[in-house]
Amino acid sequence: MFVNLFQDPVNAAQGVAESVPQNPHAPAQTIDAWGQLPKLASTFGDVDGLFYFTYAVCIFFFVLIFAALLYSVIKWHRKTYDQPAASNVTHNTPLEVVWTVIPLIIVMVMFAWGFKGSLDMTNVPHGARQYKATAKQWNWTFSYPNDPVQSYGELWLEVGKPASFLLESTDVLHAFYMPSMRVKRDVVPGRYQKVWFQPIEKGEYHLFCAEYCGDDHSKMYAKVHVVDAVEYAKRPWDQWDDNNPAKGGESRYKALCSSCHSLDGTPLTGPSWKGLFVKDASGAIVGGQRDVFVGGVKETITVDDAYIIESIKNPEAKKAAGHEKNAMTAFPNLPDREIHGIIEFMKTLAGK
Amino acid sequence: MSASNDNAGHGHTASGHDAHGHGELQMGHHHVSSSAMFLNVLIALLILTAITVGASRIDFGSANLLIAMAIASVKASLVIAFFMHVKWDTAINKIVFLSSFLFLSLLFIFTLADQATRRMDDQALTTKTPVDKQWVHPSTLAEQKQ
Amino acid sequence: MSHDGHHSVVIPAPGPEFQSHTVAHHFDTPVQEFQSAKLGFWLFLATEILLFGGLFAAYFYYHQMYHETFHLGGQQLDWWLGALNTSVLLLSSWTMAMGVRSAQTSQKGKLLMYCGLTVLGAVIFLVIKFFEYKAKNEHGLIEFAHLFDGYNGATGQLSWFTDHDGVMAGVPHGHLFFAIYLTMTAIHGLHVIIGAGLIVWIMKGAAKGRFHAGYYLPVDLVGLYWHLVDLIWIFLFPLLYLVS
Amino acid sequence: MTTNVPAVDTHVAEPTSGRKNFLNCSSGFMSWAGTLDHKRIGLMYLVGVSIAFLCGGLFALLVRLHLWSPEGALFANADYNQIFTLHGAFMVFLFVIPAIPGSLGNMVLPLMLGAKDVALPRLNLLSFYLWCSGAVMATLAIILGGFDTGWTFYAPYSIYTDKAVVSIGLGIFLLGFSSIFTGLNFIVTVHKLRAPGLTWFRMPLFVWALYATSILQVLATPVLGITVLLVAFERLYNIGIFDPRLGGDPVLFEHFFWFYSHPAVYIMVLPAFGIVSELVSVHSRKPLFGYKLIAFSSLAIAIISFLVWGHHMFTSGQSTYAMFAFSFLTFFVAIPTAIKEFSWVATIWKGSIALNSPMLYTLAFLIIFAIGGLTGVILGALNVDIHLHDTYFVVAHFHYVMMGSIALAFFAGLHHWWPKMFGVMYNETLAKIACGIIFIGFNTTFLPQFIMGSRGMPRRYATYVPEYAPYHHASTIGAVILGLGIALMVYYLVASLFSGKRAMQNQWGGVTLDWHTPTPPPLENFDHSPSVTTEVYDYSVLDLETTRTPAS
Repeated sequence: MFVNLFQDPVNAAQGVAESVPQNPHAPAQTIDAWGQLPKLASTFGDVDGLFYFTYAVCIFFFVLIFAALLYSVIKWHRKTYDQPAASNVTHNTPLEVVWTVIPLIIVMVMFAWGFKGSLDMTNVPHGARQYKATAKQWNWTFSYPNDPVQSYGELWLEVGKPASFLLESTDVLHAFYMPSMRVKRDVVPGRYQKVWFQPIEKGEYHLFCAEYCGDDHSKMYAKVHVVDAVEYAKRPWDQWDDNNPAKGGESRYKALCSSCHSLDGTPLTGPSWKGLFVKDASGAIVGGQRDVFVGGVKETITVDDAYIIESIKNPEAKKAAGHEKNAMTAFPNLPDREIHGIIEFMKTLAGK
Repeated sequence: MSASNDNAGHGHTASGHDAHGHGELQMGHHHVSSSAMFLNVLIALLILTAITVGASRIDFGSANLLIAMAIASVKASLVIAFFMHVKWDTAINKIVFLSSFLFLSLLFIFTLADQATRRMDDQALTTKTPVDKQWVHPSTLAEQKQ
Repeated sequence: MSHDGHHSVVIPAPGPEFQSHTVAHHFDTPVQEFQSAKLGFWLFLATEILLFGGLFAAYFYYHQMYHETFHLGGQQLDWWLGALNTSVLLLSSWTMAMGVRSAQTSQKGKLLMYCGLTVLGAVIFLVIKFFEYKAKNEHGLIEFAHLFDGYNGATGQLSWFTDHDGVMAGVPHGHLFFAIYLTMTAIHGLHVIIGAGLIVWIMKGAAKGRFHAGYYLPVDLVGLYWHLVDLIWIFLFPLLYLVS
Repeated sequence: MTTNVPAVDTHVAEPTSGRKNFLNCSSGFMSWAGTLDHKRIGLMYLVGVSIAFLCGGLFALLVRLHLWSPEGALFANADYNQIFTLHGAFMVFLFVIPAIPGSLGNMVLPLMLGAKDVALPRLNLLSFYLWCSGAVMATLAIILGGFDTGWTFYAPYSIYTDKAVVSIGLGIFLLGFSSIFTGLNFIVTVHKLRAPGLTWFRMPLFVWALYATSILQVLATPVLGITVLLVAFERLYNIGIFDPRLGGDPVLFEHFFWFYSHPAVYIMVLPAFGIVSELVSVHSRKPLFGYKLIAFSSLAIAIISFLVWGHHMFTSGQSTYAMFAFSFLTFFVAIPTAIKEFSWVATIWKGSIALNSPMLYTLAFLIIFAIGGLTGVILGALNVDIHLHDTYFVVAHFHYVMMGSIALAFFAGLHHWWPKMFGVMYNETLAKIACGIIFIGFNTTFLPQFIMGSRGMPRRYATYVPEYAPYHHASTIGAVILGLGIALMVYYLVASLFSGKRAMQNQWGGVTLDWHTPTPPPLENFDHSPSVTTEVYDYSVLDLETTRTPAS
């Protein structure tokens, strides 16, 4: 780790394409075995190195202080009420200089190391794949390089390939946090942010929102799959199957709708989807009855495809009774096939 | 009064100083400025105001803001030194008031430096992105109509 | 609270038209009382500087970000009225300084006159400010009647900034200049009103003869406050009216 | 013109038995509500901040109990968000910031300076009432729908949320001015009301610490005031300064907020340092080691703290250059802090260490603050902070500093000056037991948070991925233990007021001026205006008999 510190600050800073850093560290599992950090899955090993170095320094000083206190209390505790102090020394200039200068040196080392490590994080290598992550209360949408299909709540990356993310928020602050990759960046509404890393271990990882963003902040989660080149080439994020639209609809439900709409009748911010479609006596799936407010007037309607489509694209038109005060995010640009898939998914709920 | 305090020098009180007549020693060594000086300061301030206005009519490019701020600082210094009597005030009062400007400058320096260096920065892009519930300025609507 | 008064210090009045002043119980000397209050007040003025400083920082931040908006916005303000108001405040600052001087020299009539002139300056300032606000209101740059109506996310209409002459067309976020203008001048205006109120309070005390060469502390402090109000305007004027 | 200015107070001492003190010199509601006496105002503050602390603690317990299960055991997410916000806002604005200066500082500072009162007593009462009105506004905000922004009020969420942000914002504005006026008062008092012979370098270190704190309060708090006002304006008339929909920049809000809130961390912790400096000396009966260095380090911390606020924003979208500067400057705060910790340990070394309850609380502080301070160094490093920012690691770090250090120092000071304030002693055995329970409960609560934080658990989560459950279980159990310890402390302290033994005149054997006045002090503090002729913390002049003479 110390050697790293004095190497060329960062190759990537010069934008040399072939100098994408290789993982110089021990296999991640060994760090994980005893470590206090999650398994390292990117090239930002400097974070771990500096963390453990600082940790060791802290433990050293803590033990020093603790031992001195313990020893003093045992040796010099007051036995009689008039016992004077064993010494009345008020200062010791050399000692005070020492304990001013030594910490100063140590923290300057820490700064230099942290600075070097963050340079790596700042400079995106040329040839990194350009992804885009859009944060929105309370889900993530990912766009892939030169690919029209987006994924919601799940992300696929290829192992060993640097990935650069353009971050965009359409409402409030969020933060793009992948503990295993050691990256975090706030997603600031109104302007783009950038973050990059190079995954070096296959596996599944957490992507959290780390900046408080409202009610379902803690549910703003995405699963990140780091896969090999073969798997990645299959474009696993494109899961749409025209033969089984309900499956795609379910995935959209999980990504876009589940934070406000339950399937089992539990009241959330929005109305539950239970009973949207029901089975009639013959077992055929038909629309259920709903009380809605249209322009403030309450009426009962029979659910049909048109109502669902309208509710997705323009939720303010008909407000479900009991939820008329809650605003739903509109999805005017959701592709028709996906809306269709969601409706198919709703129909599978009939009779459950 | 104790000898240790900042105002120790003023510890001796009125007796023997009545000759000054204004009794300012009741309140510490207070300087009573002359009316003429106040009038001069006022005239200087008014002239500087005219200069500010005049300078703003001429285009110095980005230096205009700097010039305006420089003149304003001179005016402020006049008000502080003479109208506010800081010139004759105790050291601690001077330090207190001037340090407020010092600490304020920290807020300015770091905040503005962050903003200014962002455009040189790959990570903190300054490119504007749309925000949900897009608000379109009425003038842009007018612009689109044209 | 009762404090036994037998060791209180009394500053006698210099003449029959004045009142004597009793130094507060916890001070040993009038010098100590005066200097404590004055140091306290300077500290308070320091907080005022930092309070306004936040607004100035916001101003510079967005000036740096939206040059043209601020340039164009500044042109919508009437620099002539701004300069007039600057002169009014400078004059009132001078009358206040003269007022403090009158108190220091136990000139009751002059103290009342100068304080009265200062309040008059405050009133003139506010009247001019009112006409400026009125003009902004008429042009839809700051519509006071709709100030608190919020804005409509669907139509994108900001209730208080309709800009019906389209003077801010073509620059990004034209309302920002006027938002900062309104916030800064309104908070400054509030200080003008408070300052004028304090001076009226001083005049009441002065009429009773409370302030004289032996005790003029409140006059001095209110004077400092008034000069601070002037000081802030000295910076506001070029930043808002002459911005280029 | 002649005036009668006595050079020395000629006030004649009253007889010592059954004498009047500040507690019993007058009675009735107005004698307290309208009092200008710094000791009574300090006591009213003590009652106020204690209530705020207990409310905040209750919210903390609810938070911890909710997090027992990964899905959240008690509340809906939105309600949980309100509760953690209430916990943060109550603890920070109503307790930690005003606690030590408002109560113990008010009580002790004039005594230590040999003054009859603070310099501006009416302003002192005003700041107490500003605190009260801030508390009322906060409570009102709960009634008006609560607030769910987190105590940091980050824009634009605080602009968009439909909760009572304006109300709490105005509350914070009032609390801010309460804090400013207290600080202003202390600065003036220190400058102008020191007793004869009490030179700057004879001032007790608690006074130095409060002085440094006051500088921060006066210079930093106004920026918070204008920030919350601007957020209120955003909500009232959409100025757009922080609102990205209108061209504003949320990062500017963070700059403004942390310009105050980083110095505010030292507003909170410096008084705690002062108490600890005082207590290690008295209870080791030894002059403070490195007095001048500790005094100057307080000032150094105060100044440097204005240069480092950006380290709260390493991931926020400020420019990388700003990050480098802030990280570099941040490390310099570690130095004066380290000096203090080392000096305290060196003071205890070869002392005459009394293991009474104030000292136990102080020792607990020294251990916990070592952890809290050192983990702060970990967070100063740029790239490590990027990983740890907004995780439970940060939560654990600042609780080690705020709860573990500041609250424990507050408790230590409370136990130290309790006999001085009331003339009665609490049950020492119970006090020692409570200190042990609090120490164990605290560490059980927050040590696991370091681990889960560095393993990636983000803060402000109402629900979490199940792999963090064991740490949350440990943490919740610890919180319950901690709560029991504090309940025990409240019990014996309150009980001592009704059935406590009579305290000694100089219960612990202190030599600063606060122990030179009768216990409890009379209305104007000193029977004779004191003067100082010895160096500070010179225990050779201690009259041991006063430690065995019951309070009058």
